[in-house]
Order: sequence, then C-alpha cells, then structure tokens
Amino acid sequence: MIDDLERAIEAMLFASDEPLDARQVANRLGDEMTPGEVRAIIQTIAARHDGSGIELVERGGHWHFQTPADLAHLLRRERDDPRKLSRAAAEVLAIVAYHEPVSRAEIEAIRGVQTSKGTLDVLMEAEWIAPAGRREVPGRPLIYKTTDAFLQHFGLTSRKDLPGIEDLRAAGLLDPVDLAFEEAMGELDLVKDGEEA
Amino acid sequence: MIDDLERAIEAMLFASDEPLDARQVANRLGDEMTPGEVRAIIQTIAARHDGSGIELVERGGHWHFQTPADLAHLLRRERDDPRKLSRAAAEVLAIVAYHEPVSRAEIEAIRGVQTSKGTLDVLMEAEWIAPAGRREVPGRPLIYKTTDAFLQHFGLTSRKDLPGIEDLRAAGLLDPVDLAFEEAMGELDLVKDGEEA
Amino acid sequence: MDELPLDFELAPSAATEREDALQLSLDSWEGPLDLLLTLARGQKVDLRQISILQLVEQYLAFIAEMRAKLEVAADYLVMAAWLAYLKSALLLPKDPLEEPSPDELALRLQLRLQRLAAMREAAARLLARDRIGRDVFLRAKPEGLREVKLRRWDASLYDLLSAYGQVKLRTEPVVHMVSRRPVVTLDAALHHLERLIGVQLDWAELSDFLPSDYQGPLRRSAIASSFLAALELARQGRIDLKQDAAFEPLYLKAAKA
Repeated sequence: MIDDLERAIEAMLFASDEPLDARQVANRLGDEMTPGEVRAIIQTIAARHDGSGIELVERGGHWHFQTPADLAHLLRRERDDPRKLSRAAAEVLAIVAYHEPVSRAEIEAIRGVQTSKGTLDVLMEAEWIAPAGRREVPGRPLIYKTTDAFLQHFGLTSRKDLPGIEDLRAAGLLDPVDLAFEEAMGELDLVKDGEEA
Repeated sequence: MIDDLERAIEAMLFASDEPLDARQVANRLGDEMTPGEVRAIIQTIAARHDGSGIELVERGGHWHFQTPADLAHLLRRERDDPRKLSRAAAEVLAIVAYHEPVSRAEIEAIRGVQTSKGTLDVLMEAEWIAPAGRREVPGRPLIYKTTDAFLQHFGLTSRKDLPGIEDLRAAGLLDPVDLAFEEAMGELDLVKDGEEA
Repeated sequence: MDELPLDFELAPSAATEREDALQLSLDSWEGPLDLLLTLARGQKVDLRQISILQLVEQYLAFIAEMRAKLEVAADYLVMAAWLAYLKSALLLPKDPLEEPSPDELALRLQLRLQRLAAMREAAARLLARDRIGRDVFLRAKPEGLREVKLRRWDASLYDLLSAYGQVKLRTEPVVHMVSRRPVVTLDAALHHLERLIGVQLDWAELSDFLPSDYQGPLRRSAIASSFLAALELARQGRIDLKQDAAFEPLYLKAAKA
C-alpha cells in the first residue's frame, strides 16, 4: 500500500502544469510539512518509478514527470511521405544527369527558363544531386552532379547507361508533340478508309 | 526490472496528449504485436500503478493516465471549471447515451418538449455526442450517439458502465412508450383473462 | 425553453425548493411534461402508484393560478386542455366503445412520466460521476506523440528521359521538317485517265479508273487529281461527263470522235 501523502504528492506533480518545488507542494497540501519532509517523499516516488516508462526528475529544485530520454524515438515517429517529382524538377535532374557537372546558370541556359532555388533543393533533399565544387569562372558558381543514390533510384549502373540523344529520338521522346499528334491522326484516317473499303 | 516493451508502452501512454487504443500503440511500436498482446501489457502497467497517485484507465477501448478521484480535493483549484451543463443539455445527453442512436424527434418524444438546436450544438461542441448516420424512416432523420470523449470525460469504461443502464433496460424504461404500452395492455389482458377463467 | 440558467449540477439540493418555485413562474420547467413530473413527485409515491386523476387536478389548478397572473405558453395550455378532457373521461361512466379508453390514455401518460423521470435521474447520476477536470485530472502538458513526415521523392526513369526530351525540343534550333505526303499528281492522273479512257466504251464511274492498290491518303489524293484530270479532258473535248445529281457518282466515257 502506498501512503496517502505519497499518493497525493504524486498526483499533484502529475497534474501540475509546471514543475513544483518542495515548498509549493507543502503549501498545496496545507499541512504542517517541512519542505525537507516533502522532498523525502518525492524521492521515494522518484525511486518507485525508477526504470519504468515514466520518470520523476529534478530541475533546479523543481520536480516534474517526464518520459525517459532513451524512449524519445517512440514519441517521435517518422513516416514516409512519398511525393511525385514535379516536371520542372525532373527536367533539372535530367539536365544535371546529362551535362554534369553543371552550374545553375548552365541549367537555366539549357532549359531556357529560370530555375528556382527550391527545385535544386528538392533534388538535393532527395539526395539525387549534390554540389560538386565550383566552376573556375568569374563568380565561381557552384556546380552540381548526380549521386550514387540517383543511379540506384533510376536503376542505372552508371551515367553511361543513360540513353543518348539518338536513342531518345528513336524512342519518340524528342518528337514535338504536334507531329506525334498528326501521326496518330493519320493512322486513324487509314483505319477509317480501310473500314469503308 | 521492468521489461523494455512495457516501459515503451508506458512512456507512450504517458506522453500522449490523447488516449490511445491497443492498435495505435501496436502501430507506433512498429512491431508485429497484436492488439491483444499490447492490451495484456497495458493491463500489467495499469496493475502496477494501482493504488498510487496516478492511474491508467480504460475508456471506450482507449487508455489514459489520470489522477484518482479521491484526491480531487487536493488538485481542484478555482480556475478549474468543468463545463457546466444546462438541465436541458444534461437530459439530452443522458437520453442519447442510454438510447443511442437516437434522432432529435425521439429525444423530444421522451422530454415532451422541443429541443433547441443549441442544446445539441453544445453537446457536439463538447465532442460528447456526434451524428451517427440517418434513420431509414421517412424523412431520414439524423441520429446521434455518444463518443469516446464522452466515455473519457465521465469516467466510463464502456457504455455498459452507464449508471443503472441494466436496471433501466430490465424495467423496460428504455423502450419507447408505444412498446411499453402494448406490453402493459397485454399483461392487463392476460390478468383479465385469468380472472375470467 | 432550453438553456435555463438553472445549474443542473446543483439540482438535487435545489429540488427541495421546488415547492416555493411552484409559486413563482413557469420558467423553471422544461415544458408541461416536466411540470407534471414535478407535481407527481409531490405525491411522494412511486410513479407506478401515482393517482393520475389527482395529478390532473394539480396541474389544472396550477395553470389556472398561473394564468391569473401572467401569460402561459401555448404548450402548457394544450396539455391543460388534454388533461381536462382526460379528467372528464375518467370521471364519467365508462363508454366501452370509446377508443382509446381513458384508462389507456392515463397509462400512456404514466409511462411517459416514468421514462422522463428515468432519464432525469440518469442525467443526475451521469453528472455526478468522476469527471475530468473536476474530479480527476490529466497531465497538464504531456510531451505528445508526434509524427514526423519524411518526404520521399519519387520519379521514374521515363519521367526523367521524357523531361529531357522536352528540354531538348524546347531549346534546339527549330527545324521545320514538312513530311512527305503520299500524293498522285495531276500529270500522273491525266496520263492514267487518258490511257484507260481509250479502252472504256461505256459510261463508267470515276472511281473505277483508280488503281485498286491506292489506299488511304493516296487514294483520296488520286480521287482529287483524277477528278481534276477528268475536268481537263472534258474541257479538251476528249471525254463526256455525266452526273445524275449533286454528290451522285460522276460517270465518264470517251467522247465520240
């Protein structure tokens, strides 16, 4: 059986919105207890919780309950939050991969549009690109290259595995959208004529 | 020595700002533990705190730590102001709790008076009642039920703990008047038949 | 009717003052059923033993007293009228044909009062439980369980390559490549038609003069150029043209020399 006074002090420390010192506890009990007596009881409570998932700790003479530091990882759970890479980021990543090492200015020249710092940040957060020193030109701009994590994610053994321009053309990836559209329409016409015949 | 798993679960329940159920605990542990195994450990923890100044209680399948009620006088302070309920709100809350799910019309049939929208709003704002779909009768009225927050606030492990609910059910006092009336008339008829025989 | 200032949590101690409250106003009641229940409690018997007749009289007397002093809300008056009817039915000799019988009406009223009383008591017991923030207390500042989202970026190799393709397209010097279309020139059609018209004696449809291996766009081009060729030959007086109506098949044959 736990002593009533001990229970009371324990409940008080538990429910308090700020750490309490021995004097505050004694005041709230309204008893003629000395802070020393209160402290002794608090130490009994702390000892009882020792090694459990709850600990009673002293900070500058004030006591409060907390969870042990070694269990902090349980209180902060990490969860994957998958996000689709934006079109702009995919373009920048591809440019870095095909032209590395490149500076931001060079990426912009190739893309033909301004590239926000955020786009590079996203790619660095994904650990697909990394800074690779500075270009020895006026302004010494930072240059970027792809990482091993990049190769791994896209299933490439090395950058040499990236298809060349001619491969891309052959795969239709360099076809303007409107030509590809006409071809598709031409095929449709053929089918229709065939059906009529 | 307290087992690591027990410590972890204890810390989790202690640190959480809302009551946790066994599944939430199991999920957070990321282990292949069944909710049943978690529940067993929680019960061990609850037993360990039994009779102390902190207790681990179950409310609607969710557990949380709180102070024992017998220490209320030491912990209650002027600024603590539990939600005061109007008589109307208290009655409506009781009717929802003992009859759930119920529609507003059913509540009004019991109270013999119209329920202002505000009364239900107060109870919903307190998160003690919540809509629970619609009754499949003409007009498809909204029906209400109590929440886990209701069980927590009023210290009920489950709805079975509602004071006197078994007696009320046995006495037919939770049955609608029409049903009770039929039964009462049936009994009267039986008595009459008996007398005639 | 709702949201009375009356503090329900103090209701048990206030209940003894109800007798005095009866003299004051109707605001203390949650409608006529509530007033009836209060009056029934005054009989100090179990609700199952209550004298409905006595209750009716109490209610009617109370309302009459109220009306002398102030306006009484309609629902109290409706109940009064109904109870007056019930009272007379209960007192008059029983009419066995009357449906429902006054006894049944009285029973229904009694059942309703029992149910309201049960819920009223349940509410009081509920509010008297150990409530969070009044009787039991939670940790004031729990650490809280947090969930940290780890952003994981996703893209496929296809996304990457097609993005590069679009970059290249956008920025490469634009070269217009007009694709070769399959066409039958007017000259070719003329030549073809001239050759065939010589062997054709009777009217024949224009389409009969087209080579059968022309398909798709090529065939459509052949129709167009053959039509022009036919017009040209007709202009030169070398063939005759015939068409029954607009959009009908076009017939041609060699002109009579």
